[in-house]
Amino acid sequence: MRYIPHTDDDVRQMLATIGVDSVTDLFVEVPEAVRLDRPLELPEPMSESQVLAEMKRLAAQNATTETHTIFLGGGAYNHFIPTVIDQLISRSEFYTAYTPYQPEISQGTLQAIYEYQTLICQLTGMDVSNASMYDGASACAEAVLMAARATRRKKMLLAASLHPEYRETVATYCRHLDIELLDLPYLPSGRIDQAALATLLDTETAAVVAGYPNFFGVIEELAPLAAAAHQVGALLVTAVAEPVALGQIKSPGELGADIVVGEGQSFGMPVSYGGPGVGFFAARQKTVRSMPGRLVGATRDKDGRTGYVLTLATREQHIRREKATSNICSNQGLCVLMATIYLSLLGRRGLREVAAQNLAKAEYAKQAIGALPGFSIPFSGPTFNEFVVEVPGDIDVLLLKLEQQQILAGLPLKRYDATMEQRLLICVTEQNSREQIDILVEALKGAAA
Amino acid sequence: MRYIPHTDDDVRQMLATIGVDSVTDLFVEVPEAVRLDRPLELPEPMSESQVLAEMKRLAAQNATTETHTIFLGGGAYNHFIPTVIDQLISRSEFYTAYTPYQPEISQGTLQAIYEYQTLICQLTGMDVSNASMYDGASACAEAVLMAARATRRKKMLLAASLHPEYRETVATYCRHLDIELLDLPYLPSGRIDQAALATLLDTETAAVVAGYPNFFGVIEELAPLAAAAHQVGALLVTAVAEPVALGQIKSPGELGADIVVGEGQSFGMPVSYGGPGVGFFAARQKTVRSMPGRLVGATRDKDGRTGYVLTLATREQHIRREKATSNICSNQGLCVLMATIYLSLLGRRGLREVAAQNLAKAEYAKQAIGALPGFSIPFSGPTFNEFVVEVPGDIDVLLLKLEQQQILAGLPLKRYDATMEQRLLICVTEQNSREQIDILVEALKGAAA
Amino acid sequence: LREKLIFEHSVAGRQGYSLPALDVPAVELPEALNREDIVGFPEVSEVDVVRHFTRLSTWNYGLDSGFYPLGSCTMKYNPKVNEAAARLPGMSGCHPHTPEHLSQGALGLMFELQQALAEISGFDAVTLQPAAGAHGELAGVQMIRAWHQAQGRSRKKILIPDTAHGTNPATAALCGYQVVPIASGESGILSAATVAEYMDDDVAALMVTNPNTLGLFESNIRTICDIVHQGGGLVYCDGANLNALMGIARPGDLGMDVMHFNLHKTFSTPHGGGGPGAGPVGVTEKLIPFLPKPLVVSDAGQYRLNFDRPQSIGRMRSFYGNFGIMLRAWAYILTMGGAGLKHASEMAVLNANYIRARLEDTYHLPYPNRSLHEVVFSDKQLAGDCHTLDLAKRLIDYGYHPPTIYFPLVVHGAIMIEPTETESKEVLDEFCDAMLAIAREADSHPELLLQAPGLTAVGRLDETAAARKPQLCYKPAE
Amino acid sequence: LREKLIFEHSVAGRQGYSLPALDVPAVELPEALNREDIVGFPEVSEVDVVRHFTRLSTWNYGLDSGFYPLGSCTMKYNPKVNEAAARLPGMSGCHPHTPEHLSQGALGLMFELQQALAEISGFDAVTLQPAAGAHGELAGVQMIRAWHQAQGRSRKKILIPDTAHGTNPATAALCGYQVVPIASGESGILSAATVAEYMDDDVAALMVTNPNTLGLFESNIRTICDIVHQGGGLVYCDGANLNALMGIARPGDLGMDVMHFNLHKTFSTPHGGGGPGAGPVGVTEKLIPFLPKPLVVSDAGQYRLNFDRPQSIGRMRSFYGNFGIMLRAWAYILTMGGAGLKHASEMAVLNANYIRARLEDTYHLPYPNRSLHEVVFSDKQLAGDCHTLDLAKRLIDYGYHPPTIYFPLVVHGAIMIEPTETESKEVLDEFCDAMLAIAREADSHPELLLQAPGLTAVGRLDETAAARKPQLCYKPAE
Repeated sequence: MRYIPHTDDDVRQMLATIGVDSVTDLFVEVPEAVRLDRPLELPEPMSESQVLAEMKRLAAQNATTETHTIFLGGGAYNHFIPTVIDQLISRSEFYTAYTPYQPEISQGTLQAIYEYQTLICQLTGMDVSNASMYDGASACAEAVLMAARATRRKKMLLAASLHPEYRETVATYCRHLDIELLDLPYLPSGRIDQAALATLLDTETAAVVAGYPNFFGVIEELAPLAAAAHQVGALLVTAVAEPVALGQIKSPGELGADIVVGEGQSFGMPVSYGGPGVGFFAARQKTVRSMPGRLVGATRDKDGRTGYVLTLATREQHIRREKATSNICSNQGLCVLMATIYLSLLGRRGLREVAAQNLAKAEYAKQAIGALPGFSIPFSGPTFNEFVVEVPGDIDVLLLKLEQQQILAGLPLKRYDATMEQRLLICVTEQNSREQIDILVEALKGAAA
Repeated sequence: MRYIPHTDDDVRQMLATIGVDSVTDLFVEVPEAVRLDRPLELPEPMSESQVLAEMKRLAAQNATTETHTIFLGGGAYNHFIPTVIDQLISRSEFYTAYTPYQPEISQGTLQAIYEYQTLICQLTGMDVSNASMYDGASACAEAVLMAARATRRKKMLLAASLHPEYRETVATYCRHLDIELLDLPYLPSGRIDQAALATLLDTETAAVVAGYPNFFGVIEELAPLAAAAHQVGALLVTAVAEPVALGQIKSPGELGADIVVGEGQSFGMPVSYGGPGVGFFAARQKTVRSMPGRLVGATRDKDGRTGYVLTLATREQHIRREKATSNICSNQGLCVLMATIYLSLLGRRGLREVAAQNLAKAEYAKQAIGALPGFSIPFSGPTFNEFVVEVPGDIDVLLLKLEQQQILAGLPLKRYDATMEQRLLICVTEQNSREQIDILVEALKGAAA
Repeated sequence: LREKLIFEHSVAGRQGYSLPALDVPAVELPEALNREDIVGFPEVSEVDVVRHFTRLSTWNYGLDSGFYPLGSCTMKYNPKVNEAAARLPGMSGCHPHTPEHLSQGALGLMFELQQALAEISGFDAVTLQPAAGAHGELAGVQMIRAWHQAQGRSRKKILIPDTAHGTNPATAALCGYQVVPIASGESGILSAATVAEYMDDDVAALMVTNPNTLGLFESNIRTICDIVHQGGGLVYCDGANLNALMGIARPGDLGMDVMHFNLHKTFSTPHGGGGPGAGPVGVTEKLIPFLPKPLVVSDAGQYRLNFDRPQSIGRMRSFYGNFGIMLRAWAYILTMGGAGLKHASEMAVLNANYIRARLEDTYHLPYPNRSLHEVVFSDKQLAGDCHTLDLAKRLIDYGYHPPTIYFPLVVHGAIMIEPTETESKEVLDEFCDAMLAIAREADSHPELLLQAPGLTAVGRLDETAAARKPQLCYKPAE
Repeated sequence: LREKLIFEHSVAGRQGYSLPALDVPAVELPEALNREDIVGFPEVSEVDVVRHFTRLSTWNYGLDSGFYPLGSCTMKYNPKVNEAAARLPGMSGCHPHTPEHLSQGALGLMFELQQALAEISGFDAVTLQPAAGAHGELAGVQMIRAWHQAQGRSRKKILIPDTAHGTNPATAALCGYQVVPIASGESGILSAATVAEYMDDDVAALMVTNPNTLGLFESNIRTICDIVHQGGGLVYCDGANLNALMGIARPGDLGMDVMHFNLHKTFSTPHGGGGPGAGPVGVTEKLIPFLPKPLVVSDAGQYRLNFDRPQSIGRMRSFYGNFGIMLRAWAYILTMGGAGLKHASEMAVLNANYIRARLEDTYHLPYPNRSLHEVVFSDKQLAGDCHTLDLAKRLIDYGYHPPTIYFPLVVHGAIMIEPTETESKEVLDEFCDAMLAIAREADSHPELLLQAPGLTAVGRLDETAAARKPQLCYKPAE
């Protein structure tokens, strides 16, 4: 066994030192009655070449951008991933280490997290960021819980235009905590209905939760939402499923958000069938001690050298156990590193340029598809890199026709909302060339004819 | 430009420090008359994603084991490459370093070469190995030159069964050095004709050069060759194009070889359209000072700690210039590392098991193909993992038929020898399953019918 | 040699990226939305980035650097072939909204992994959705609560022994439960009598780790499960220590009702400096209706996602979980096979017992029972002013990552060593030699411990100052 | 902390590999051929191998670790995208005997690279076959000799200036030529008069490096080429320093007849700890018939290998050269484009001149002309007993790879610094600050230099002992 170094001789010597006769004797405390009396029924062990061959066999059954032209977004985005990222995260000092419990031999991880926290603050316009959470949806749920803690209120207004999987996750987390979740409807623009908001908001309201851009790709107007929420002492929570947008749209912090969460997969992580990605979570300085998740802070050693440590651990469950701010006891370390490298490479100008390309290409596609006979764009609000299209005829037939041309045209929304059976969410990123978009437009036209 | 860090401001400041007005002024010593007065005509610069896309476009035009079932050998071999190798050689401390001129910060490279030298000695049964050369063919040429230096003789007997590209390379190197190259014919067994050898050998003969296994996959009997050569004071040079064989066949050193060279690509390197691989070169202790190439030796620092250095540099061209043992001033560093990792992973038992599988699978294929109507095995000698087949009918038509079944059945030998127009060199490694072999046999049968 | 922050490397105008030229007309956002700048973001070249993170990496200690016996974390070797598999374009490049018939490879892998985990653990069904162990706990306790609700009960308490992971009480609280701590007692394991004493009809569940955080097998677990079940409760198993039991005993067979797995512990996926991991959850028959949705199912040879699960607790996160981690775990299971997994558990237990045997004369062993895959010492016999922390820091000087310290809380100055099966006798011997040498140093040269570590980029850091005036974000000097 | 040799990690029975079960009958070789054992080979686990080589790597210094100003080696940044491209299965997995119509990607890439190198250098044709610079030299001088032979001449001498790389005379000798050294004189560059003086009808060629190893452009090169040509000789250009001239001046236009390229210098492919590199050779029209075979040609949109080259010097090695390296160079050229390559040369020259300007008051500059991409100082002004070697070792303590030292031979105690274009002003400033600090230390604390390096795995090693009693192969202690 190439991962287990023990030779028969090693085992003999070690048993002798321990003073037992056999390996079985090491398990004396496991009562005979509960021992498994048969071998595990699993596939026979494979050699390395067989494992790789099996994995390639499975991989060949999946459609990807290498086999199809893809316009899928809806929470996971195909952006270009600079090669440098994989080279660096493949350094075993990073990926085979664990949580930096011993800061003296974990400064690499710790400094990278500190840089990540800073980048997230700069990007979102907030004061403090945690060291990351599982994903955007669970970060959103944690934000709702934090809003409840911070305001000591139990009523939440969730935008109906928020990503439905974020909404469902919030619901799961709040299920047993007497938190009331109310829907905040949207207008024909695809934006939150501010009149409805005014009616729903009251001094019981803990938070307003809005996507930015929202699930339909529409860019919400945050400032009035923040103003309305703040007037009744509620918080504005902003969830950003596509943070590349923040390269072109104003930061939630600048517009008054109190907690900004989101999904960082767009920052250098492959779509990987939905995971792993990274949830980011940022808030205002005053609420730092009620934030969930890990935090890294700067400090000094006895010789005055700057170093980084996990800090404010008193919020964590290994000290306060049931009184902790959350039950999370890890972060998405390696994904944090990927995002940090991605944002460092792109930097101040690059992220804006990537965002500008996404914006322009999606707009080009939206105009062209909107002009096709039988197609329309139901939401009038400004969009970033995805948009909803109302298609004519049977949507499944349409999509199958496009699949036959190796095109995955978009995400049908009926899975999330039965009233949207003619609607498709189409995403266009910098990875889609004009030629690809033109082909999509032609294919849609042909399929609908 | 992402690889060039200079901002306009940097350039201005640096020019000011230098005391010139413009970058052009730095080139004052390049006369105007010889300056290029137009831009270089090359493709427009590409972004990283475009470069990768272009490379994928090209890669998709090449047949590989992912698209075809391949039975090609003839100097390059498809063996399984453990994933660990690429992980380790991708560490930038290894692949972005240069020749270990400064031993104190190059112990990683130096110790790995020392281990490689030791592994090559153990594998070939020789006393000393150099730090590697370009490839098997050029190592073979250097061996011939060394034999000439060592014996002060100019006549070489090159086996006609030696890999033809090795023979051609030897010819190029010897071209202007008055070295006479004579052919040593082979018998119907595919082995060297010892009677002919006896006639050709004389006291003018510097060396006998034999493949082991030879180009036809046949395993030569080295001991009588060594005895005959030594009797007239000549050396036996053994060239091993497929060193995996040494896991199952006796080492050349044990059988009396004086210089053993070969190609190390089989040890963990991809076939990569023929390069880079690594030439290994091993010899007897007494000739160490006339060996070409670099050598690494063990020594100590002032505190008695063991360390490794480039040594016996007095044989090299940067000290003795035109009197150096060769003009080589590098080795195949990273390929040496790959071979060292490969041989460490496989080790004492693993290399023998891999070799046993190659032997068994090739024999299985040879028996089955030899039994097909119209096909025959022209050479009767024992073979390792490749063998020659005489095929019926038009060989090009046959091969095309197999290509249509995504099979590359072997290397047609007529490219090297017009008299072999019906002959195919078929290679079977541990990467070819019995199922693949059975399909090949059926396909050959079908195509010839 | 300090490495500057990436922000300190920034020079205006420098760039580390390239984009193809924009091939469609540019678009301007309305001014109210348009962002002009990302103040503070770095401007660096690709070379800067590569050197910066390469240098940072050299201040980290990973499994590939040496022995990493962090107790409770199962720092076993992370196979390289799994990394290669995860990077196959057909795997990493598959979008989660890809139609099911075009993602059969991903779905099939997940289905097979669900089945395999069920077989290894003895549970009836497994969800792969949770992103980490604590996330799996949350899903598990949610299911417990949903089950009680479906029965029309609303019990309020969860029993948790003092040897539990800190996440257990935190999770229970997050699900609205009141936590009732139980003492494990002198033997270090739960007694049936104690559990019976606490069990009443307001108890929803017992949460137990087995083997527990002292490395001890809960020998009374069958009886305890019976007691809880008879009282109308359920038993949650924290599966963090499954590496001791594969092929030996199955939590499902022991009477547990729910368990989370840590793929990044037992199934060799890399820890990544703190994540990503994955925390699948196995359940017995009665809890299947409550599993999070969607679930991967097999229908006539086609794999699909089942969203139609009316009693489900709902969704724990977006999409289907950390697929990239599942994939590595599946590669590991394929490599090992059933016999290989059992062998792994056996050798993990052998290794821990070997360390125990070599150190027990020198280091105080607070619990005398035979331990399994990890062993917990205390610093009681350490000389002079030296404590567990000092020992840990001194181990760094010897070239090791320290064990887990000050956990479990029931042991004063705990030193929790989990070697895993991937370490050889030679590695263990050298480590034990170092531990013994440090014990002697504590006596003869305590300053060597008290001032350790000495060879690292930074010395012991002032954590109090860090917490008192938190600096969590870089701000350039004005 | 010493890392044992891999052989010292060996334990009988341990294994680091796995094979599928043999699916055909096993075969026994005749006893006369059969090998029973590979005595001495290690037996280690995969974990052992990974840790061993990971640890070894940490004792190396690479470009990604920091500044690596090794003169004459052009240690520019090695782009990561090129590494990814080289690992595409369609590239690395293509067998060299694949039929031409099934390897059009590989052949096409090689053809395009031949064309691009011809355009950059101003030559009429390029072969990609040689495996390294010195191998390219060998091909080049062989072609010179073949050309003379084809003219019915057999000239015997080659002129080589004292600023040449050591491989130049070695190569000439290997081709059966007698080497005639020429002094470059006080200015550091060849004068036309000197060449004219040596030129006679037994001179086959002049071998020259341009810019030469002092970093100086051979300003008289056009006239010199004319003189050699008029005398019936050819001019060989060592292309090691092409990084100074891309888009600025083309060796082919300067009158040279043959030149090798170092793809691992000018075209950013990694140096790999000593290789593999690649040494293509460009020639003018008249030498085309003599190029090594095969050559990649384009026929009606199909690429193929032309073996039918009767005047060719033959084959330099097996197959078609180091394809994996060519591929990286092509990716680099695609990234940079023509303007980018010129910009690279300009910034490389700017960087070298900046270092020169910052250090010339402190370090002795033996040649006063304006240098191009590298600058050569001597240790003449270094205080006390400190010499170039001591300076080099002290630079290691400052975190740098030292420059090339004691080369070129015409400068006593030479310190040859080539920064390349991929280094930023900040890096150069910090390096110059270190150089200036060391110059002060040489005066105030010479022992800091004489005892350097201090922070490395080993101190200065006894190279004399190593050469006197060479130990080139590990033998286990009896």
